[in-house]
Parts: sequence; structure tokens; C-alpha cells
Amino acid sequence: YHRNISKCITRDDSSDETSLLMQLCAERYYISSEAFRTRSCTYGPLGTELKKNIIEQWTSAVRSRAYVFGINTSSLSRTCEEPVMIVDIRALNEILNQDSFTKDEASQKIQKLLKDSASVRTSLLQGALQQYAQALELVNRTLPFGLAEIGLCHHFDNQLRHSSSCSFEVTESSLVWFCSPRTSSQWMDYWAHQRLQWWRKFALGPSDFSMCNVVDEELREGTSHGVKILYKFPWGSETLETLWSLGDTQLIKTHQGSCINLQCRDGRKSVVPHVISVSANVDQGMLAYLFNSLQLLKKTDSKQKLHQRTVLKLHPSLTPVKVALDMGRGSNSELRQVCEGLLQEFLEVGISTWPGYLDTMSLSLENLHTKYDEMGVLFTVVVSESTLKSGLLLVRNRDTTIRETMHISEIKCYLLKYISASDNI
Amino acid sequence: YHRNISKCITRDDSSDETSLLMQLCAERYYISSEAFRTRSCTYGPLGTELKKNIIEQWTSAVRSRAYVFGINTSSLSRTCEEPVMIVDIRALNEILNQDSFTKDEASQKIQKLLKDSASVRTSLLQGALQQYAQALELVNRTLPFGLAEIGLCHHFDNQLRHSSSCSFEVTESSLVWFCSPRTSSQWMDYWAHQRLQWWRKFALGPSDFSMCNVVDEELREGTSHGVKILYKFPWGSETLETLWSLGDTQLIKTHQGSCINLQCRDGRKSVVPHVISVSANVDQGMLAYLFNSLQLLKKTDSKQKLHQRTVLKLHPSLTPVKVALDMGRGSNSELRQVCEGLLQEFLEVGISTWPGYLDTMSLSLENLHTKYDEMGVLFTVVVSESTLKSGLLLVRNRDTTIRETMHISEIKCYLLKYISASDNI
Amino acid sequence: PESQQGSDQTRLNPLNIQMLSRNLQEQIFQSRTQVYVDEDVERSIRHLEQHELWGKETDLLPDVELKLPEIYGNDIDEHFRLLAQKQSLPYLDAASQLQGALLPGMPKEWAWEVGWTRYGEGGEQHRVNFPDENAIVFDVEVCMAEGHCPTLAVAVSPTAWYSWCSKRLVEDRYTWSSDLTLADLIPLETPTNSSQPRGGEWQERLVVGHNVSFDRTHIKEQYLLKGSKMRFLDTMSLHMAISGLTGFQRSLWMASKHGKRKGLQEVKEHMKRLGRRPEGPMIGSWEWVDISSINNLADVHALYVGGERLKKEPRDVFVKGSMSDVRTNFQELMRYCALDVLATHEVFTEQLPLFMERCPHPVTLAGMLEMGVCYLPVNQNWGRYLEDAQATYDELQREMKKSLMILADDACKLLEDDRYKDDPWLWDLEWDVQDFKQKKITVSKKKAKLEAEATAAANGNIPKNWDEDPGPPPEEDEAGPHPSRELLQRLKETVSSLPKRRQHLPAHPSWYRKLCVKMSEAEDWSPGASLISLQMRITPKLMGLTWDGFPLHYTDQHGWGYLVPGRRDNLDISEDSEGPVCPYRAIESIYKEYCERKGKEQPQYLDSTLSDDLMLTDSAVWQKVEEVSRLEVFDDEVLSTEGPSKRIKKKLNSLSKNGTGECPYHHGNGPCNDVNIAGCWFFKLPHKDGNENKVGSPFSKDFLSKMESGTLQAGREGTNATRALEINKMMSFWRNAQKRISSQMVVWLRRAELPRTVRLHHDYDEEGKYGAILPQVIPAGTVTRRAVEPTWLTASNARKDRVGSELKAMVQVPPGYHLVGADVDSQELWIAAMVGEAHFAGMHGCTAFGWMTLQGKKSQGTDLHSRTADAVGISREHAKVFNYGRIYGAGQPFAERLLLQFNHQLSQQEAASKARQMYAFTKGLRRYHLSEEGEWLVKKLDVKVERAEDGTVSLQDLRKISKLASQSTTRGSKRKWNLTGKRVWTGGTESEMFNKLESIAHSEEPATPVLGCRISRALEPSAVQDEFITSRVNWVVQSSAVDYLHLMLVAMRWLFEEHDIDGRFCISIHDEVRYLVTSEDRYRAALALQITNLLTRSMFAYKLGMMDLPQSVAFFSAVDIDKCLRKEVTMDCVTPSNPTGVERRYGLPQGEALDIYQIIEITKGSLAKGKRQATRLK
Repeated sequence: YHRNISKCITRDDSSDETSLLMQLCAERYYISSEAFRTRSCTYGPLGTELKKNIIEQWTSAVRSRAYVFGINTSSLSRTCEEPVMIVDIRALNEILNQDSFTKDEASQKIQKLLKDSASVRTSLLQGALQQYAQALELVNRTLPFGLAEIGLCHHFDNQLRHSSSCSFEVTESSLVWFCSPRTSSQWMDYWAHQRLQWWRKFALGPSDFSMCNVVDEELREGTSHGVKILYKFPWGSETLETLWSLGDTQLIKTHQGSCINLQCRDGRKSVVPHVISVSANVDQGMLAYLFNSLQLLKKTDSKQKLHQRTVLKLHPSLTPVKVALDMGRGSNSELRQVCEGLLQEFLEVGISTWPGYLDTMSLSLENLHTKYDEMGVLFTVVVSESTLKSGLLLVRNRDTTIRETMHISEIKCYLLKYISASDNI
Repeated sequence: YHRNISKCITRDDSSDETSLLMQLCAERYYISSEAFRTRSCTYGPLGTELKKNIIEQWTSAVRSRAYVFGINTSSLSRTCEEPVMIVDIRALNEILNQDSFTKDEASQKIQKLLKDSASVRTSLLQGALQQYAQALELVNRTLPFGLAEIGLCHHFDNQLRHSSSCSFEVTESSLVWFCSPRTSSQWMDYWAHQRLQWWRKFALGPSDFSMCNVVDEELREGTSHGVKILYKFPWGSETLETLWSLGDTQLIKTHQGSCINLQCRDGRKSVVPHVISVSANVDQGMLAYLFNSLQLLKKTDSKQKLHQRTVLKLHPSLTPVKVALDMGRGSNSELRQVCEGLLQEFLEVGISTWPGYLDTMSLSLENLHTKYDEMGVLFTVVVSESTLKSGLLLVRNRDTTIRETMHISEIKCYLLKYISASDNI
Repeated sequence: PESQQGSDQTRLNPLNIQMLSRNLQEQIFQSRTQVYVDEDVERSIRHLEQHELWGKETDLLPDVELKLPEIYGNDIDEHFRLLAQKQSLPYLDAASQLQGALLPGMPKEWAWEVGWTRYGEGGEQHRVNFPDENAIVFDVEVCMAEGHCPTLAVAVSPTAWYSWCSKRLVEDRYTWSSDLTLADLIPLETPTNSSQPRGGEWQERLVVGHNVSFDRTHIKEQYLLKGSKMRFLDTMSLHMAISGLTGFQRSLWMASKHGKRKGLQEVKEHMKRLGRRPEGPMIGSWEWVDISSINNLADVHALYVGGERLKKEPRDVFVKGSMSDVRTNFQELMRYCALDVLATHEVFTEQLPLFMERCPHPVTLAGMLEMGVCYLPVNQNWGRYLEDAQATYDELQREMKKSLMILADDACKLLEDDRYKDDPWLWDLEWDVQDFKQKKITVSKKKAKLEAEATAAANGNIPKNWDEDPGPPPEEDEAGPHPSRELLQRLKETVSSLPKRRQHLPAHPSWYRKLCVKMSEAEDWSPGASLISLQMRITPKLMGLTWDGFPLHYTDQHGWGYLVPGRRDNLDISEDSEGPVCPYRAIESIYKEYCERKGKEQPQYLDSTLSDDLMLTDSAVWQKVEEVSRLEVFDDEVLSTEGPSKRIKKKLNSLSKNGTGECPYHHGNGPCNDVNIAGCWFFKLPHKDGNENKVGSPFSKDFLSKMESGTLQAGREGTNATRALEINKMMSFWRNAQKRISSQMVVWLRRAELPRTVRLHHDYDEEGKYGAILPQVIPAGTVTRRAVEPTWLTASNARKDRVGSELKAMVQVPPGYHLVGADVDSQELWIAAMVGEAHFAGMHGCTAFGWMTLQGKKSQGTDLHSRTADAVGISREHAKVFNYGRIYGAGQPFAERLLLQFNHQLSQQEAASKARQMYAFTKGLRRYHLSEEGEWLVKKLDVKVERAEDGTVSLQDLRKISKLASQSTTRGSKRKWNLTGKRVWTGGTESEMFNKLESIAHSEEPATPVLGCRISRALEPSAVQDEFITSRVNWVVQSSAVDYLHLMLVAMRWLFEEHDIDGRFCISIHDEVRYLVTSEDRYRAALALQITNLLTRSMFAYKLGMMDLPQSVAFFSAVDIDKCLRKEVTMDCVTPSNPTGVERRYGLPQGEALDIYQIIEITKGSLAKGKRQATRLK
């Protein structure tokens, strides 16, 4: 996606929205500005938290079926099919610097070195297929079951080959589903539907997420059917997730054709299961949610001037910071102690909290809200002098902008309930 | 650690305990047997879950301070200091196959290719130091603050250089703490203490975890002090986590010496902060907990024969499977429906559940318990014909082996309470 | 099509209508031939010429050469009589046994025992497998709380009483499976654990019950794929046939019997309408009320048997109570159930002779028995469908709600600086907020202050520099209580100063508060404005809807409308007035913006889409007609001086006149100047039922086309009103049907319970599920004896934009079976036309209406719908609705309203004139036979009147006579003259038909022309006189259509048995029949179906005195051979919940649709089994 963004940014007609979001992400600690330049997955604190939340939601959604197991496979693969390898350059240099070698000899040595080296994986599928035999034992040859994994993969940009940045890292989430050939098309439909629904569940504008069938030309060998989940970015639609109905070809290939060991029970018959691969690009997905939740609202003030309010309306479950804690003016040390107490209380129950009170260069309340809106902070809690008297806090809601008075003894429960209930919508 | 294990396994005096655990891990879906051979971080479903739980506990412990932010940096580094690089072998082969090149030309071309390539990181420290400048803005130059990250690193085994497996992946957890030079040694003590306490908190036998100072010879450049946390494996003590007090050298080096940009407020002064790096090997830690929680109990059966009961008494917060759901004999389809209902209920509140009822090749209850004990399953819930009549379930506790009768409507709350309360012990 | 000349088989009648091929005519009508009278032929030709239909070229159909099975008896009527008698004989025997029986005494004590118990004379109890009797009266009770599983049942035969208890009743368990199996159901023919009858042969047995189709769904054997020979007689259906009521009559009946029930309002309206009629009785006859009743057993029992009224109160235990309540009251409930059985028997005893008298043709009974055993096979896809539909529905619901909630949240921002006052939509909402309430702090302030100071001192002793890195917390801090925690704890205690009951979102505007759930109240609380829905009044405002650029506004007196800025006459007044002030400047500016935008783009004209409720089945149209006709003045409206349209016009005029000012630049439905909004005129949104009606929501589906054309659009950024509406439309079907569909009772069969054909078929799937739904069809549920069932008989066909509308296609055959079925082409049109033709000239195609039905071609524009479309200038699809409506008895006002709905640009006058034109062209004009009095007056006053051939006079002449008569009589005497006798329709294509239908409806004993079934006693002229004419006219056609169905069912059963075709009746949905047939026999079944149609149509012709049948209607245009239930075999039934279609999702390939020629080719025209049939070409 970086390619597209940079394309977009450098293009003259780059949409306002894109550059606005990019600027916001950099300023508000989501994605560091460098990351765009170097095409690396380098996220700031908020970006990291957002990604973590997305991954958590993915896991709990995918794992909600009985027989889905998480696995963890090596990011290196010993099969030499992938084009990028990990090479010990000291060894390489030794060969090159050995004057006694002829070119051919050197070349042979290098080839041998490469043969012993590991390559970096480009998808999680292969790892899961390799784990199949073990997993089979786990489920006692009962179908269907699935292997889920989230991990780093390397992607290649063939257009940029030979440039220094031909490969880049991507976090992929993968579910490899093994089912009876009889039901594989039903399962394919099921997962496609589930996944689309999942993406839409956290969206501000669900209709920007869509699904399409992969045209026949794009189908890979042994693949009978493919479905893509797309997001409509300002510069065009991009794939977030792909589902392939892979049949049994790849599985048999991975296990060198020993069909009998691969067989599962399906009723009274024994079958080699069909494989459905569901894999998403988490980084891309994160960007999609960022774009999707960016809301620009015009407002006119009393003097009929037009202001623009920018809010990152990330879903309450996803938004990295749920609460910002700030202090009003007043007895500093006491207010601060209240803040610290609250912070601990929130962190203990897992409400991620922004310690705004630590920042002594206080902004005006208006600027503070602007900042928090752009960060996607769900609630702003202000502890003020009156809190010390009556225990009352002012709690501002990002979405309604309304400031509600609440008692300090009830705020934690309110926040917890609000966040967990927002899953139900 | 792989090295040690293999050492251990191949050694004649290999302790029983080690081989037993290794076998158990492979059989009970913690670590796939292949993984030992190939030295890759390949975990089965239970291992993956255990690792996830350890990471979660680490995160919540480290993040419990106000100004600790999670970050996500690239696993590739563009600085050429690391010895292992990612190379596009297609490009390399092209150079080698180009007959027109002389050896020197080829060598030069290869050097150029390497220069453009990225190397893989060996620790997370560098990434955090690079993020420092941005983070500074985030905290408005207030000290102290920390950057936390968990990610893959490549480690090298210098003893095995030139062998095919000289590098291997490791998941590291890292906290890089920036504080005033004035308080840095206090902070070092604080974190060392905190970390040891953390490791011990989840242990069955806390005394196997210990701490020692790094001897001066091992101190790297610019490092004033180092502390290691060790675990006593059957074959000897190994390091789980290392804390370095790094001073400001590395930070300044990373930012090419522009001290002013690095400065923070410390009271009325401006200082370049000192850096404390706290980094643990999660894979090693996981193995430590596995060894630590393995309990061998002798018991005599009614015929006075001696049996050995093997239980993996992992801490309730860490153990991968909290509940196993099984069915007694009876009207299959109805019992199954009840199991499915319970499973959904458990998964919804995040209780990881083993769907034992799906396994139609039913084991005897005794064998089932043996299996679950070895898996470290905390509770075994059995749904039987009498559940349909009265709603009562049998719930077996791993640690007490006592079977208690409980009503179906109360089981969820009981489990939740049990697990969360076990954190307080 | 071979040759246009035709062979020696080809025959044309004098009107050039192609008749049956010679061989067929001879086989069916034997030696009888049609006689044509020259005079009739000439008259017909004249009539056709008048309607420009004579001499049109017609294509010849290829002839059909077919050896029919032998016709029994002397004519086709006798043939059918013999078939039906043979089929129903054993059941009739059983019925008369029951009718004549003196029942044994009811047991005093009921057995608390699982399964059946038989009671001897003295009440001795014997366990039996099932009541082994030929005839029983039967009743099942179900404890609703426990799902569909039957709880208890009682049966009685002429010899003994029986009772049955469910295992779930007798055994108390925590849970029971929700999936039902045969073992949970009530056996009536087979022992436990068996699905085979004793001796392997099914016996012909009869079960009688009230609404027995409900009881049937709980009988074990009825779910078996190969049906038993048990049949059901429904006393409710018998009652409908004897004394049934129309829907409208039912509410009148209730009102009159039970006083102030809900029907009363309708009665009042009805009386008012009747009272307005210049002549005729003030209240029509009410005699019918005493010879009829509504359908429930208690009332039916009271009608036929009388005596003490049946007690129904114990029933509540089953409806509302739990299983344990049933257990507690077991004896009482058993007795209740037995009393129902007893009552049913008494009713049945009375009904049977009445029914046999009023529906004398044996086909009627045989047909009703067959209708009672509907069977819908389903498989595992049923569950999948339910899940998919519900999931899709929930998802859409969520999407819509979410977008509305976001709008509500965003609107809250306007609270800041009172910016809402300048919002064109939201200015008049309730924006008040509440103050946060606290108890007066009674604790001494000093104490609190001291405490606070103490803490401040404690902490303040060490002056902290917050900018400084404080270093790690000291270890004792970590262990002991943290000062900040202590402080927090202390502050938390101040909660006591808050009121016990928390305020509900005090800082939020009042309108927003109302949309939120109070946190403490709901278990499933969710944040935000979660109560919002599309139908709320606030929603259009939040969306900022505009109508042609004007913001929408709601007023109580006029409903939804819009504000047009520019009014100046009420600016001053409004300033003093309280309440919100309209920001007319803001409205001006948004309209200005709209005009600027519009300058660039022209709004596209979109043809209005056909409104939903008119695209449904014929029966839906009839319902609509019945509704509308209640509001209409009856067909004598022409006599009153001002038609309804005129009245409306008047009203409209008065509406616009009572305002003080007119808007100079905008014309619409208004302005309504009684709405006083500063700076704005208020215009109402147009309404489909006429502009005097209030629009309740701009999101009603009638506005969809306006949204699509951009007339109605959202004025705020980021809101998509069209999408909201689309979603609403997509959800409509499932919203209405979800409950009914998901509560369908499905019983899954075990492997052993399936026939070998299925088990051994190569498509049989071990993991699959095979089962059935028995639709609860009341075989004669309406006064026309049409079958009634709420889910399957009214299900619409799959539509792309309706979640769950693929319902019918979920009826899927088990392996080795096919569904064979067909739709009767234009059934009701043809019946109506035949009746008219028989009356006019006694030959096929002699009336214009009949000719169009038989010979009309869409391509030449000579079919009925095209002709109507041309004549009025509307689309053919729309014309269809008009045509059916008219034939069902709808009058001009119905047509007027419909026209307006189709095209909102049409004025009321235009619509009225179009409707008038259409009716003149089709139904014709009224002419009047003068009464004796009238004739006398004409002679006496010497009025010049123009008389038609038949001596009738026109309305104008009638008025003339009436006027002269009143002038000539002496003032004060005020004598009313009764001028008219019979009224007739003339000049239209359908006049003859209507005249005949009306004459049947007005006859002493209206009966269907073919099977001679008499109309319900409650509609006979002797009971109702001139009331309910629409229903009676309609009855003639619809009831004949039911005769048609019964004839088909009898013929099919005969052919299946005679030729050993392995299959069973599945379902009939109005003019459509479906059979479940083994795949092997499917083409023979198709041929049987074609022959059935031929014989049925011939029977109609024969009974109407025509010894011939047009070739074009002789056969079904296509017989569908398919694996699921759907309108067309090629339909993929794509819907939002089935996006990939049934072929991909459920693996259902397209079926075959075969015409008679293809079927003959495949079967070689033979029904005989075993002969190697020609392999299917292609």
C-alpha cells in the first residue's frame, strides 16, 4: 500500500483526504512519517495499539469456532521456492575475498551457501500446510478444523525489482481451513461472508468494504475459486483479504503425495480434505480503518466562519486510546494524585489511557479536544478543583462532543460498559 | 535454547525430566517435534497459546506505568551492521550467471547488491532508539518514559558458524527506558527487581528463577551495568532476560550526535537521557515455565501398582487451555448441542476451551484426565445424560483432581472468577 | 409448428379459433359436437368487429395426437363423478360411520402414561400402539413454551376413547432436543420404532378435526415420504363451505355478536355508507349473522349444535403456561381436550349432510381430501437458509442503525453556542438539557475543608517539581497503600451526595436522551442513540431530507411536508411567539445552493417502479380490492350527482383557498397556511391515496422512486438516505415473515425412515438431513373454498432485493425425486371469459374478452393487458393490475387511485377521466331496464328515450325521467319513484361477462357453473339481499377456480394410480400444482399433468354447454420438472441472503420446462410404465 500512498501523495491530483490522513497519522503517533519513506511497518504508539486491537479482534472472531487452533511457524522457510533469502554476508564475503577461487569455483561455493540458507516466507499458508499432519492427530482426523496464525511475511513488488526496496514486510493474518470436499464450497461462502461482516463490523461506513470474486485468469494452479475483500481507498480499491479455495493439490504437494496419511474421516468415508485459505494483510487493513473512520465535519461558528473538525472515529473496540486523563487548573499536586489513581485503576482493567495530565505545557481545552479528536480518543476525563470537593468529573464523548458530569466512583464501570457494549451495535 | 536441548538430549547423562518434557510437549501440542530438529520457533496450538499468554502478561506488567508506549518497528534494518542480510537471490544468480563478468566485476556487483539490501535485526534496541525523537514529542520532553516492543529477532550461534543453521529466530520482548542520568541507577534497580518478581509470580517453583550481575568483562561498550535473570534448567542455568544500563552513548550514536534534539527537561535542566534496556527471550522463558510447572506424582492404584502421574501445572493465567468440554454417554446429538452452547458461552468471554466432545473416538475417563493433565488443562467439564435432566455438570479440577458437581447456569462465572482471582496469589 | 394449413386433425370454429385436434375432441366428447347457430355467429362477429378484433390473423398450433386413457361413463362429467366416488368412497364410509355413531362415555380418569391408552366401556385403561380404527375424531394440544412437540392428544372412534401423552410431559428433564424426530410425534398407524404399517399395507382411514391440518403436523406417519392413505376432514373447512364469511363479514359478525369489539368502527362506517344511499334499506339485511359464525370451534359449535357454550379457558395453559403447569392440571386439560373432540364430533354430525347437499359433486369432497395432505420436502439447506436470511437481515439492520446513530451523535454538536437555531431541520427539536443534580451537602463544610487541607499539607510538604524525573517509586510505596489510591478512595465516598437515582444523560439534549437506553435499565444496554429507527419522526430531519431542495418538516395536522422560504406575511407575528423560531434565512440559503447545483444537472425522469403490494400474487390483488371496495361507494355511484373524484376536488380547492397567501414560485400540495412558520410556506408531501391524506413517513416505500430520481434527497454530507431506504426495502420481506418462517415445524427423518429410492441413490449424503414440513393448509379456508395457509400459499417469488425471499426454493427434493408441476395459464380470466361466452353466443371466442384471452397475442397487441395498456396509455405491467382488479370487482375509484400512484404527475381529473375511459372500454356502461313504474311514467309523461336492442335506457334518460317525474308531481307529496328494474352493462369488451356473473350472483341460489357448489349461506341473496355484491361476483370466478383445482387433483390421483406413477401430491398454490415424483417417473407424471389439464378444461367447456375446447388452452404451456419449488425452472433465486444463487450455493441445477410436444416426444405419448422411454434428446 505504501506504493499507492506515495503515488498518491506525489501525484498532483492527490486527493485531499489522503494527504490529510497521512499528515494526521504522522502527527498523532499512528504511523511515523519515516515509515512512508522507507516502506517499513514502523508504527508509533497509537498505530501499534490499533494494530494490536485489530489482531485481537481478528483472533477472537476466527477462534470462535470450536476447532480453530492457533499455531506459530517459523518465518524462515527451508524450501527454496521463495526468491528472497537470508544470507550470512560474512561467509559470502569470505568466498568473494578468497583470491584463490576462480569465478566458477566462487559461484559454486556461493550456490552451496545459498542452498544451506533459509528463505523468508511470503505467506503463512505453507507453514500451516506443514503443520497439517500434526493437527490431524490433534483433532483425531475429524473435519472441519482450521489453523490460524498471525505473522510477518515478506511481499515483493515486482515492478520495483532490482531496486533496494523490492521486498517489504507485511503482517499477515491467516486461517487455513480444512474441510470435506463435499462441503468446501459451502465453507468458502461461509468464510467469505464472515470475513466481510467482520470488516464491516468495525467500520464507520461499512459500505466501503466490499467483496468480489476473483476472475478466472487470476486463479492460481489448483485453485478453484477465489474471493477478495476490498476497501475503497481514495485512490481506488485495494485488496485487504483474499480467500482461496485450494482443493487438495497444495496439501498433497506439501506432503509429497502421501495421500493416506492425509486422510480424514467424513462420515463413513475417508477423504483428503480440501483447503481454504483466508489471509489478510493486517497493515493494509489498519490503513483501511484509518481512512474509513476519518470524519471531516464542517461547522460554522457564531461569526459564520467555517471551521473543519477532524475526528478519527475509530470503533470503540479498535481505537488505541480509550480515555485521556487531564487536569483542570487548581491544586496541582492533589489533582495529579487523583489522576494517577485513576490511571492505575483504568490500566488495571485494561482501559488504555492517555496520561494527558503529565503534559505540563497545557493546551487550551479547545486545542486539547482537537488533538484528542484527531487521535481518536473516545473519552476525555477532566479532573478539576471541583472533583476534589464533590468527586465529580467532566467526561467528554468524542462522538457527541457532549460533556457529561459523572462521579469518580462510577467512571470506571461506565467506560468498561461503554466499550464492551459498543461491540453489540 | 535449542542448542542446549539437543545437547541435553544427545548427552548420555540427559536427565529424565528433560526428555520427558520434550516428549510431552510434542505429544500434547506445545512444540512440534520437528521444531526441535530444525531449530525453528514452530509451536503447536498449545505452545502458541502459552506464548500469547506470556506476552500478554508481560505487556500488562510493563505498560502499567503511565509513560510506556508500545511501538512497532521494522524487522529489517537498513544499517549494515548486522551480519545477516536479506538478499534477492534472483538478482544474485543473475550476476553469477552473467558469463561476461570477471570475478572482480561480479564481486563488485554483489557488493553493490548487498549494500542495497537490508539486514535482519538482532535486537529490538536499535528500533526503539530510532523512535526516540518522535516519542520525545509525544511526551513533550518529559522524563522518564519507555518504549516497549515485542518482535522477532535473529540470533546467531557463533559456535555453529558456517553450518546451515547459524541463525535462528527468537521472539524478544523489549522495554527501552529513558530516564534522567540522575536517577538511572535507581531505575535500573527498580526494573531488575520488577522483572524478577514478574517471572516468579507465575512459577510453580519460584526459586528456580534467579538474578545475577553481569561480570565486567561481558559489558559492552558504553554499558555501565548489566543484570541477568536466569532459570535453572536441568542442564544448567540459562539467561531469560537481560537488563543493560546503557548511558547515553548508543542514543547519541544512533542520532549522529545531535545532542540538542535529544534533550529532555529534568527539572530546570536539559539533559540527554540515559537508556536502560530490558530485553527478554520469550521462547526461552516459555521453556522455563514449561519445565517449572512439570510435576511428577507417584500414585498407587487399587492393585498397589505404582503409576506416575504427570501434570503440567502451569499458572492459571498462563495455561493455554482453561477448560476441556467432554460428553458422557447418552443421546449424542442432544449432549452435543449442550456442549456447543457452552463452548460458545466460554469463548465469548475469552475462556479458552478445548472441544473434547468433538472427538468421537472416546477415551476412558481416566485416560482423558491423563491427557488433560499433561496438557495442563485447568478444568474438565463433563456433560452427561443427567445434565439434560437436571442441568448438573461434573467439573474436575486439575490441581486437586476432585470432581465437583455444578449447575450449568453457574459454571461460566465460576471459571471466570477462578482464573482472574488466581492472579492475586 | 409444421404447417400453417394444418392437417386433417386441424379444426377451426366459425370465429376462426383453433379447436382441439380431431382425435382429442372425439375421445373426450365422444359423439357430441358443438352446434353453431348462424345468428349467434353473426352477432359474435359484429361484437368482435366493434372491438377491432375481427379478422386479425392468427397462427395455427401444431396438432396433438394422443391416445387418452379411456373415459368412463357416458360423458366427461360422469367420468369425473366415477373417479371421485371411487377415490372418496372408503373415506365417505368412514365419515358416515362417525356421523351415525353414538359415542361411548368419556372416561372419568385419564392415564398418565407415555403413548396411547385405550379406554374400555367402564373406563378400563389398556396401552395400545395406536387407535386401530377406520375413523376417529382427533385433537392435539401443544405446550407452546416447549416448541412444536405435541404434548397430549385425545381421539374418539365409534367404539372407544383414546388418549396420548408425550414423553416430554410424563418425564421431567432439564432440556429436550429442539430437533424433532418421528419418535416425538403421535403415531396413528404404525407401532413405536417402526415406520411401516402392520401387514405392510396402508389402510384408508379418516381423521376428523377442527382445523385438523394443525393436528396433522403432529402425526408421525404424515412425515413419511411415501404417504399413508390416511385422509383428513376439517370441520372448519366444511363450515366455510356451508356458512363461511368473507373477511369483512367476519368483523361485522364479531361486532354484532360481541358488541364492542374491534369491528365496531367498521360497522359504523358501513352503516354510514349504506345510510348515504338514496334508496335501499338503511341497514342491509342482518339475517346472515344468525346463520353463520366465525371459524373457531366454540362459535362453530354454537352455530351447528347450540346448547351450552364451549369453554376455551383451559387452553391458556397451553398458550402461556409451562410444561409443569400442564402437569399440574393434567386431568383438567385432558378433559378439555376430550370435550373439544366431543364438540367436533357433534359439529361434524350436523355438517356432513349439509355439506353433501350444498356441494353435491363428488369431486369437491375428493379434492378437499387431497388438499389436506400437502407435503413439502426439505433438507439441511433449510437450516442454512434460516441462518443466512437472519444473518443478512441483522447485518443490514445494524448497518442502518449505525448510520442513524452516527447522525444523532453528530447533531449533538449543534448544542454548542446554540447553533441548532440556524439548522433548517433541527431548529424545532427539543434542545433543552438538564442540570446535574446533587444533594445539598449537609456535612459540615468546614470538616471537609479541613480534611482537604490536611491531605494537601501531607502531600504538599515535599514541593514536587513535576517536570523532573522522580525516579522509581520507593519500595515501601509499592507495598503499602499508595497516597493517590487513598485520595481516590476518599473521593469515591462523596458518591453519597448524589441522588440515589441517577439522571439519564443530563447534559444531552432532550431529543437525544429519548433515543438512548438508560444504562441501569437494560441488560443488553448499548451506548449511543440505540433506539433510533428509520420510522421515527426525527430521522428525516437528522438526515436533512429535502424535497426539490426544500427541507422537510413535520406538523401534527398535516404530517410530513416541506418548508418553502419567501413568505413575508407572518414574520412580525412570529417574533413575539414562544417556541423555536424558524431559521428561514438558512432555508433560503440551502435552497439557493440547490438551485445553483441544479442549474448544472437536470433531474432524470425515472419511470416509477411498480409498487410492492401490487406485484404480488393474484390473491394479494384481491385482498387489496376487498380493502378498497370497503371504502368505495357501491356500483350505484353513478346515480349520485357527484362522484368521489368530484368530492376530492372540492376538498382540494377548499384546502388551497383557506390560506391567506399563495407561494409565487413553487406549486405543490399546498401551501397549508394554517401552519404558521415564520418566513415559510408549508407544503404537504404527495400521498399515494390522494393528497388529502397525511404522509406518515417519507420512508414509506412509495417514496423510493422519488429518492431514486433525486426529488427527495439527503441534505447533509455523508448521509445516504437512499441507502437507508434501500436497506429498509431489502429487510421488508424478512421482517414480516421471519417469525412465521423460522417457526415452521420441520421433522427430520432417520436413514431407516427414508424409502430405498432415497437411501440407495448415489446423491444420498450420510451427513445430510432429509425431512419435511407439513404446511398447515386449511383446504377451504375462505368463502370461495380456496385453501388458506399463512406462509407458503402467500409467499412471493424470489426477488433480488428482498432478504429471505428465496423461501420457496428451499423446498428441495430428496435424492431420486423430482418436483413436477405447472401453472394453469390465465385460469381466472379464462373461467370468467367462458362464463360470459356461454351466456352470449355459446361458442369459444365469441366475446371480445374471451377472444383476447384465447387468441390475443402480446406481439400484435391483441391480448387483454396490451389492449388495456393501449387504451389508457399505461404500461402493460400496470394494465395487468387494473385488469385483475376489475375482474375481482374493483370499481373506478380503485383505478383512479392506482393511476395516481403510478404517476404522481397526473392530476386528479386526468386520472378520473382515464379511469372512466378504461371502464367504459372494458366493463362497459350501465343501462337500465325500466321497472313497471318506470315504463308507466315514460308513457304518462311522454318522455323521449332512446332504447337499445334489449330495451334498456341510458343513465341520462333515466335522470330525465326522474326530473320530469318530480316536477310533475305535486309539491309536498315527495313521492319517490322506483324507476329501474334490472341493470346491465353494455358496450364494453367485458360487459357480457359481468352481466352473467352478476346474474349468477343475484340468482336465488348462486352456485358454481361446473361443479354446482352453492355459495355460503351467509352470502345467499335470501340472507343478505343486495349486499356484498363485489364479494359475490368475485365468488363466482374464484370458486370456479377452486372447482378447477379439485378436478385436477382427482384426475391426477386417478392417472397416478391407474398407471403406477410413483409420486404424491405436494402442494397447490392457487393456480399452481406440484407433485413429488420419483425421477424415473417424472416424464410420465408430466404427461399425466397435461392430460389432466385437457380433461379439466374439457369438463368446464362441457358443463357450460360447449362440446369443444380451443387448442390454445388445452394443455399447460409448460410443465416444470425441477428439484425445488420456484416460479420458473430457470430462476436462480438470487437475493441478498443468497447472493450466489441456488445453483452455486445449494447445487441446484436449472430444471426443465416442457411443453406438450416435448413431453409426447419423450414419453411417446404413453403413460404406461416399463416401456423403454426415448432417451431425452440433448
